[in-house]
Amino acid sequence: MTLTREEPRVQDLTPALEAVDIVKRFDGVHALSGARLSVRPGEIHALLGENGAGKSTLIKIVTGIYSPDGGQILRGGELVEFANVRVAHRAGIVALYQELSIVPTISVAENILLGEQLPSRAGIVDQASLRRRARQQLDRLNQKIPLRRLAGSLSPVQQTMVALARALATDARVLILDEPTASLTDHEIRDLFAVLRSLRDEGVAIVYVSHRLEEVFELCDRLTIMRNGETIVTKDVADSTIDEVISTMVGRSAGDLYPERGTATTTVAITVTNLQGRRVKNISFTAHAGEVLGIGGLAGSGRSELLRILSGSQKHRSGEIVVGGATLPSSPGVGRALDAGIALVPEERRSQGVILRASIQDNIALANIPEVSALGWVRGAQIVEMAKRGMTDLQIKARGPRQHVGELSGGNQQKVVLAKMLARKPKVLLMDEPTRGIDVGTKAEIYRLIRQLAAEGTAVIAVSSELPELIGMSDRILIMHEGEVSGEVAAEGADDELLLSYCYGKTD
Amino acid sequence: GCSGSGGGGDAAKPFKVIAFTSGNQTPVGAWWVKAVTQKADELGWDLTMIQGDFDFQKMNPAVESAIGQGADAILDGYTDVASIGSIVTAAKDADIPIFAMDSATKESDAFAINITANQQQIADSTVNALDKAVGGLKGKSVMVIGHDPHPGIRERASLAEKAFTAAGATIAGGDIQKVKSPATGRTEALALVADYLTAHPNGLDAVWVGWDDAALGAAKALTEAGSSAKVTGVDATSEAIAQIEAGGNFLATVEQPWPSILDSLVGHMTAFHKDGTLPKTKFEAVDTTLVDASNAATITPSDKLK
Amino acid sequence: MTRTFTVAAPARSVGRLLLHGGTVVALVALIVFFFAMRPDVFLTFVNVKNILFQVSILAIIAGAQTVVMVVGDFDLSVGATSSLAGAVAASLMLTGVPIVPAILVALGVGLLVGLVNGLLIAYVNLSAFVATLATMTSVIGVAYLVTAGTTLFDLPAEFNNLGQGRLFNIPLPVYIAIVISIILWAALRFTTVGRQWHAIGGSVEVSRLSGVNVRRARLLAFTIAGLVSAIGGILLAARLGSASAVQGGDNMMFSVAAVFLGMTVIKSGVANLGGTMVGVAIIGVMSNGLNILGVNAYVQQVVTGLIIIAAVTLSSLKTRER
Amino acid sequence: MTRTFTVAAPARSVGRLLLHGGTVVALVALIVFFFAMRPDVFLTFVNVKNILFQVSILAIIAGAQTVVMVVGDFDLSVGATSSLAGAVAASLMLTGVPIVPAILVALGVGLLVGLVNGLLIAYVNLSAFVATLATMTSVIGVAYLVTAGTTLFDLPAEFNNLGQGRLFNIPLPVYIAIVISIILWAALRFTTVGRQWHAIGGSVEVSRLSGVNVRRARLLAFTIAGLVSAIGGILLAARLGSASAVQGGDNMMFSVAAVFLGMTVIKSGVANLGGTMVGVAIIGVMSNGLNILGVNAYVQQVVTGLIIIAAVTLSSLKTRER
Ligand SMILES: Nc1ncnc2c1ncn2[C@@H]1O[C@H](COP(=O)(O)OP(=O)(O)OP(=O)(O)O)[C@@H](O)[C@H]1O
Ligand SMILES: Nc1ncnc2c1ncn2[C@@H]1O[C@H](COP(=O)(O)OP(=O)(O)OP(=O)(O)O)[C@@H](O)[C@H]1O
Ligand SMILES: [Mg+2]
Ligand SMILES: [Mg+2]
Repeated sequence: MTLTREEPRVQDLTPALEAVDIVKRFDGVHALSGARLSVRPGEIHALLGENGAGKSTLIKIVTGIYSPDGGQILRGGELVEFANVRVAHRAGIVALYQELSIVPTISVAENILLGEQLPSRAGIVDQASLRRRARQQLDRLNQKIPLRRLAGSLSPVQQTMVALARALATDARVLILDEPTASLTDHEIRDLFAVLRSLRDEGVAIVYVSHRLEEVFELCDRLTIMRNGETIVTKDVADSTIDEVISTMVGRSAGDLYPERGTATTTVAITVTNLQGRRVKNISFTAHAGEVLGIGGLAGSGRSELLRILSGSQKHRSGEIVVGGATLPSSPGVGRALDAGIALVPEERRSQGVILRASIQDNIALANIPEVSALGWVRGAQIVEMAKRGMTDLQIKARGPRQHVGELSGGNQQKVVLAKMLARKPKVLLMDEPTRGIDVGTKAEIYRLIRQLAAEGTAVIAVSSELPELIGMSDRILIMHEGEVSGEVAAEGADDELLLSYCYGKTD
Repeated sequence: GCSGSGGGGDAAKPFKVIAFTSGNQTPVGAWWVKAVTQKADELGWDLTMIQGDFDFQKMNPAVESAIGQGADAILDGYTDVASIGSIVTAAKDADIPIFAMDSATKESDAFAINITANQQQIADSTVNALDKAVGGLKGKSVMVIGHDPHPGIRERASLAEKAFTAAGATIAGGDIQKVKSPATGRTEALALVADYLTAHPNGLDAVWVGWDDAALGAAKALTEAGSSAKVTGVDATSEAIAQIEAGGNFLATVEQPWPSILDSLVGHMTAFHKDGTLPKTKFEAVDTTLVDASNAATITPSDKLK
Repeated sequence: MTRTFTVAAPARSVGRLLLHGGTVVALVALIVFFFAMRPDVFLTFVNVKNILFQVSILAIIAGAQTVVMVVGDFDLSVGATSSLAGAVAASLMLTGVPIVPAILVALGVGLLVGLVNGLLIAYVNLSAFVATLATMTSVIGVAYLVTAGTTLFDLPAEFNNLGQGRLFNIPLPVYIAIVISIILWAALRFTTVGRQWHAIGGSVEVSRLSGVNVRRARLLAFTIAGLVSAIGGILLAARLGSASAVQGGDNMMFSVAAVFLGMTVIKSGVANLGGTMVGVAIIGVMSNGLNILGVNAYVQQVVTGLIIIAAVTLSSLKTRER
Repeated sequence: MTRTFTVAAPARSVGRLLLHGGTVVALVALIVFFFAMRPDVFLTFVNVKNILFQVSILAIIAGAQTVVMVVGDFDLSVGATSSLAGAVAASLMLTGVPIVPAILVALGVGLLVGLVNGLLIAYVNLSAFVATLATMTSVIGVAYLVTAGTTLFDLPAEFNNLGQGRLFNIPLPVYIAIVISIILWAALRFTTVGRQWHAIGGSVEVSRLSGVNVRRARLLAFTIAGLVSAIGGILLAARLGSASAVQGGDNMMFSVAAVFLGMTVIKSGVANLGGTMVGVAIIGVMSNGLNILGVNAYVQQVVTGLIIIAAVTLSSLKTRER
């Protein structure tokens, strides 16, 4: 299995898909200005770049969702124009798009064979064949998901796997995956990689977008780096190093990803005693002002639920939460929790973090209504000022505070969420997967911000599925397993294997 | 309760009557339901009363299933013959006569008898009243407002239009103006007249309206535009009568003698009960009373019938 | 948004079943109540037949509405389209056109209205609400023109027989409603386009990006809704032996109410034909029962609203936000 | 979903502006057309006053609808609530209650209906469509009971004056509509709850997680809609000098149409008061203009639908995919 590190076989060198000098403007702003991408059959090609570099836009252009304002697309050497996704599908080009996965109200099997894939005879769906083929795809990914379940009832991880299964089921000759692993854990990632490698060996051209560079170096054959809507370089992975890639992406040399740890105070910021939720049980811990407390665990271990309870957005059955000396009521609601000084940066940015069709300033003001209003009236000047402050502090790249958040790249959207919550000056900041789908440069910024907040006396509680991140950003780490805390370690010099064993439920 | 037949004799079972009306949400409809129930009580009928609030999809099956269970006679109040084709068929099949009031404007095979107000006379009396009020219709501009879904209104509106044209008046807008929904009749008529008057300042000498509710809207529009044109309506609602007494633009309305029509219909039914005689004519148009300032005080408004 | 969490509920306890099927429970409760009040009348063969007869046309139109609502849209024009189709058929027959061609033309008119709705919504991207509101308005206007505002009657007996005839003492419309419901149910459940409708209703964007021809599928849904509404309207004309521009106009509101009631019947909360029929039954039983009890028409109207609220509330208890 | 792609249009050209403001263009086109047809009448002071008078009550009710639609909901009961409020005020005054208390009670009734809607929707989690459909049904029933099915009249002259009086030769309802519109506009734009309504309309979940009391805000929106509808209904009663259970029922459909037309006026496609007023103006100008031209009522109805489609289509060209 792992002798794949050899040179890609020199077979057909005509690119399976080639995009030349693509230009795309949104509202007069260049999202792409001279983007190029050339993928050969039988290779896994990484598409890299900072948030907002234009990766997703490029993908949407080669699959017919957007029409380019300039440039050409060649499929197997021939000039093509895709009027819509279906035309691109028929040309063998299929993509799994960022942050759009499943149809919640139909079954798993139907999700996997959605669209023109649905097996039918004379317009009647062939149920047996439907289930057989769906089962095949899930087997490839080692998933045991019941085929008749409604996809909306699956866990986020399972939903991603179903979406992946759909992309794999298309028999695409060019398969494009936009950050497929953002919400997956190691286990699923490994299964996915095995499938991708075997597809490559069958001659499929694969474009792989990810911010996890370790993955890229493990999986991919060649890479293309984009910056500010332009393609900077395409080369073999074997000829590159992570540092070099990072500096090409950001246009400067990469500093240290994680900042120095600080010193936690002895002031208790939050005490949780015997918390019981739906899936979380017996949770007790304390976090101090100035401390970064990391929370790890496998998907579904209840980390997000814990944060939701702490933030007041979900009720708990019993237990006590004490913040700054005051006990929170049993179901405080988000508003009361915010007033008490607890703020949450949620997991799903687009559906929980930002209102896409509202401006940056309105998004930021939303959680800060008391501060930007008086006697029930909002004060426009203060909103603008607050937004501008947030945008400068967090270096949000946008035309101005009035730009709609939906037009920002993922990383900048995440910064808007942060800005919104930081304006509340929380005592305890809860962050659920704070760097999901965010490029290395921005990641480093966010770690630095977290540290800076801690230094100013905030207690930061951050959930992460990436072990290196967990270790790098935290002072102390709690690991959860099936709703309970299974272990606690100091982050400094923490041992990967020990953390993993806690993740799988081993307690000391 | 009602004790069968007073005189004893051979009346083994009571006279079985199905009564239905589509208009029970209107004041007249509500009076009819009460009056028929009362009469049935007095006469010892076995009455099935079905109310349809204009929903024929609901009413027709209910009536038909009552027919299916057997009856001696059917009494229809204010329901257009056009809308009850399926009931008529069912009644014919079961050989049960339908006694109707205000259910068609012409003779119809559907009914043993249909008694209604005389539309021609309604049109004539109102047109006459307007003629007198405006000092002769010749060359005058008259707006006629109708409502097609109601057969009575439709009939009298077209008769009125003919009468106006014959008298040498011009029909404002060239044709009968149509109100679409009875629910918004007053507002629609108000807008029609107001807009016409802006387009043709002082362009109206009279407005003839097929029923009082819309006539009240027309009168209001005239008052607001400062016009002295006169309006007539039909129905003799208390609101119209009050306006007539107040002496504004509202000139006259028409009283239709519903209680006496019902009485004579019940008379026909009693006769039929006794020995199976059916009325000699199938259609009877009863004369109406024009209500104007001179007699307004003596009229019982149609929404105050007891 | 809450949908995701409903499914995570505990096992199938009786309580849960009750809550889940709140609408079904409401239907049963209504039946039991009316039966208890008038045991001599309510569940007799004649009355049940009566109820079926009364709701059969609503059932057809609610079926049309279900299709559109599965796709996540609305069709406010179903009632108007049905009136227009009835009016067109009637006026053609009155001018001497034979029954079959008259019906075919009327069906064609319904199909055309549906097609226009579909084009406006799927291809011009109008919101379903505005588009069907606008077509509803125009279609009623056209129906007024076709009928000259009157009620057309004196239709051929064979035509009326379609709506008034019986087979084994059960009115024909009941059979027709059942057949159409079964066809629509099967289409929604077993055909590729039916599954595509469900997918689009779940997420337009994911469906589109997965290669579903979203526009064509939506176009088809509205077209079918127009056609089926026309069937309902023609039957109504045959059933009443007459046609007017406004007849059956209430069917629009009632059809939406029925579909909504039906959505509460199943776990996923999606429009579904079985549920719609439960909704139709509630509406039918309620109006018939209240009539039988002789409840004042105004009070009936008040009670109708209350019962709809009660039924939906009962079901919605399960989806309560955490 | 398509919204994301809307922005793909070329730079701020005149053409784009035209497309953007399709609805405004449609309004201007209507005005120009009617003016060209009847230059002597259409833009005269009297006629403009006439139009304003005719739309003032619709404007108020459409304002109520706008609030609810900003939150992402619907209120089908606005028309019924307005009729009920008018009926309550009228019947109280007829039994001798002085004008001010009668009006206050009627406003209270409207508020109560709105409150019930809000509770059902925000706290019992019913869909706005079913909940307001059900309350609409019940409220009409109650209005029938209040009026006993008749039209109440003979209201005190001072009351009627509210709807029929003039100031500087302009009818009072016009002023009232303007004041209410400005208040609602300011509330939507400058108050905290207004910002919260917009946020909830954008995403319920994000708003909730940002500490917005979503339920309370929605409750408030429906309550205000009920109250404002009641104002509209009381004014309508005063304007007509009478009150019935159904008067003003068509304001519901028209209010929704106006808000939808207005949504096309601004880029983000959200309900907005300015846009709603453009929508109201279109509806008013159209019906007045067609009346002035003496167009047959049935044809008017057809044309109304077509013009709504044309206006919305024009605006939606910009939202065309790709
Ligand atoms: N619909 C849109 N309207 C306006 N601007 C847009 C739109 N979509 C993308 N952009 C802009 O285009 C640029 C490229 O965005 P894109 O989503 O392609 O970046 P990306 O490389 O995929 O970033 P990420 O890694 O965060 O996903 C960004 O500046 C973004 O703000
Ligand atoms: N396997 C599952 N079966 C049923 N429901 C699930 C499952 N996994 C998650 N959920 C539900 O989905 C919601 C979100 O799940 P999510 O995985 O984000 O939360 P979590 O359990 O806290 O996981 P994590 O620890 O990965 O953050 C939870 O409220 C949970 O009830
Ligand atoms: Mg991206
Ligand atoms: Mg999580």
